[in-house]
Amino acid sequence: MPSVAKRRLVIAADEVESMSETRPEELRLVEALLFASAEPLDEKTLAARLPQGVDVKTVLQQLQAEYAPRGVNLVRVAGKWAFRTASDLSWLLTKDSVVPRKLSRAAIETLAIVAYHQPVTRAEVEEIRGISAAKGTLDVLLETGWVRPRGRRKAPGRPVTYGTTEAFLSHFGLEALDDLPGLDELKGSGLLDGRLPPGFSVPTPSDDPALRDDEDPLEPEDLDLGLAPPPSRAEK
Amino acid sequence: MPSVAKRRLVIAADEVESMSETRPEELRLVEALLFASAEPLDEKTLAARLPQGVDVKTVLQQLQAEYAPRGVNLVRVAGKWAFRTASDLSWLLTKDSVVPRKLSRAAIETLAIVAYHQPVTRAEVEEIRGISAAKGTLDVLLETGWVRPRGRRKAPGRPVTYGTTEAFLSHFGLEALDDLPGLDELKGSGLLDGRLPPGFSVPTPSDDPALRDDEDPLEPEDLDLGLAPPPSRAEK
Amino acid sequence: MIAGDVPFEADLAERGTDEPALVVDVEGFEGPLDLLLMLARQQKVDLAKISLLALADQYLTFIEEARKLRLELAADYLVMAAWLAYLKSRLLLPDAGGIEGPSAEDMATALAYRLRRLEAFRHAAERLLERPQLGRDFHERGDPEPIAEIRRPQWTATLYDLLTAYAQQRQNKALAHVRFAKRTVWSLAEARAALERLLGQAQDWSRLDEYLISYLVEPAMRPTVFASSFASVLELVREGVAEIHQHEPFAPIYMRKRMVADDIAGDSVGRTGPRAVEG
Repeated sequence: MPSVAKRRLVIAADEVESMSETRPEELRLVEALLFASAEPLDEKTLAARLPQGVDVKTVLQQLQAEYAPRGVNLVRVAGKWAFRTASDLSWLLTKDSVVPRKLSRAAIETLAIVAYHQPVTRAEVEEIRGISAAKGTLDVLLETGWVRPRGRRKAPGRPVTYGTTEAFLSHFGLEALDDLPGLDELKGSGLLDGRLPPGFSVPTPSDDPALRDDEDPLEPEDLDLGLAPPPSRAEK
Repeated sequence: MPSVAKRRLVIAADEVESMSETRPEELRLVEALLFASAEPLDEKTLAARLPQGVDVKTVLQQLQAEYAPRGVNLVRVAGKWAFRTASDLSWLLTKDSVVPRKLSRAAIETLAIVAYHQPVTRAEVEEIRGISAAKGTLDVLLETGWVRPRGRRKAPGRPVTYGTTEAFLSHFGLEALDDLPGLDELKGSGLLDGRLPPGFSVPTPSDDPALRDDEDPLEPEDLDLGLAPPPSRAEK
Repeated sequence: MIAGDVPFEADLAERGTDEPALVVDVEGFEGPLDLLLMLARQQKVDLAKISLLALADQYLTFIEEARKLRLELAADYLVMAAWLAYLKSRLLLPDAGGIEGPSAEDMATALAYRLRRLEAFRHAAERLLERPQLGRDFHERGDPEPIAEIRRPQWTATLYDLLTAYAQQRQNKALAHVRFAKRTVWSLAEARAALERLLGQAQDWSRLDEYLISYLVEPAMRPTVFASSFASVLELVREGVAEIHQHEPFAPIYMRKRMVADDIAGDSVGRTGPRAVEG
């Protein structure tokens, strides 16, 4: 075994030498920035920290290819870039795992409805689940940081609309909402377009922070308080 | 540039391919363990988390060699191992931020005297102010970039003369230094009251960079050092 | 959940009602749709092909059972029961016509749609949770290196600050009364009195400096003590009370009491010299 390892070491050293000759400095810089950062970085942020004229996209592609076979991969998360341990090594890292808070079935279902159906109001979640008990469940999801209030539906009572966050994408390793598993099936089944019953005219989920035509922005007090619709407005 | 980058990308992809064939799995494991760990790991700890029979020392040596030319290096910290940003890239991990700060009363007063009476030495500022100025006050003003040393007075001790800069004009929204109000304007605006002794005057300020007859140019070392008069000259 | 996964429709018909056929845990259900979905699954057919009539029956039977067991049922379950009972009656009755609103067929389709939709979201939720998750299956850098912030002050001041500062300083200076700082001095009289006291003790040549030393309280007093003392000594010499001696310029000055003329010394005691104030 040691002799094999030694031989491998020699091979690796050769590779390293040839690499250091051809490997452009930009790769080192982007590598260092992404390794050091506690959060995913977008291309704009990276470009701002790098010398002018660096083609960030190309550098990232190259890094991604370099790291693909490694124990640490460069992945795209919510349109940003981050290093993550390869997910096939989860067995190795169970000791480092933080036991994620076990979500109730209700919370998981609600999360899925918010994710696949956003922007969505509490009433719509309740309608889909056929049960009127979503308030506490939504609070739990807001607490995880995966779900956020995003606006108010332009409808009687001006209910708050909910959507998912970047932290949601990051937690589930999704590059974008389009990568939600089974989204195409769900779309194809017509279950998202809501021909029946009326009231659902949301063909694709979107966490685009830009409000839809049927959404109003949240008021500042919404973020402090319990997100109940302001009484004055609700009465209208 | 794009074509060069593309070519590099191809090279890198080839390297990756050849590497993935020869690169032993142990490297991936140690890489992932060290990346995910919140603190440096020693060889014993690593060995305990790896499959039996892995030669941790060799793997670490190989990883260290692989990462040596990269933006992230594998380093030994107090007998333990950790990934760290390459030390030549520490500049990447700093960020400038600007904090607004108000000038002290003493600094504003000194600045005002410099503006109206330039070129002026520190002793002259003190005489006009009737207070011996703290050395720090002028340092702060130099730091603002609003005041600059402009020469040395042809007088015993060869004291440095100070004047204002263009940055001073632009900060205070002045087109030229003689836009500063004169005696009549100061009186007219009520900033000076009428009970002034006869002969009281306010100079017409000028920041003409040309040295006056009683000024010598600064020597190069004045700009580096603390602007103290060079001892050899001061003794003359 | 229902213990034992019992196809209770069949069982119930055979069993006595006093003997509970089911252990009902209604708490385990996420609402009436969830219950319906579970019942539909027991038909083991595609949701699109289930018999809604049979499903409605199962649901109503379940609710009946639960009520017999005096289980508290949430309003949602009862509303659904009422709706299903209505749907059932509409499905069983031949279309009477003239009834407003959606047809029984539409209502059944709507229910089937809702069941399918809930099931689809359930499935999506499962697939979402099957994904590798951050902190469990893959990890971020355990020890990120923080970006050091270099804080640079941006100095601010207004033109108004500048002008008021200038005007006030100039004005205060111009209008200030000319006042001389009070200086601490040792008057000649004080010096003389002190020296006369000292001379009484010193019969031998002594250094003037040594007499002065006890007065050198602080460096600032040095010149005035020295000057006043020297002037007083000269006066004492002139009066014949003391003698002084210096063997070369800038050398220490020695003094002693003059031995011979006691009368003159006596005269001079208590005399006050001119008060000279050092400027």
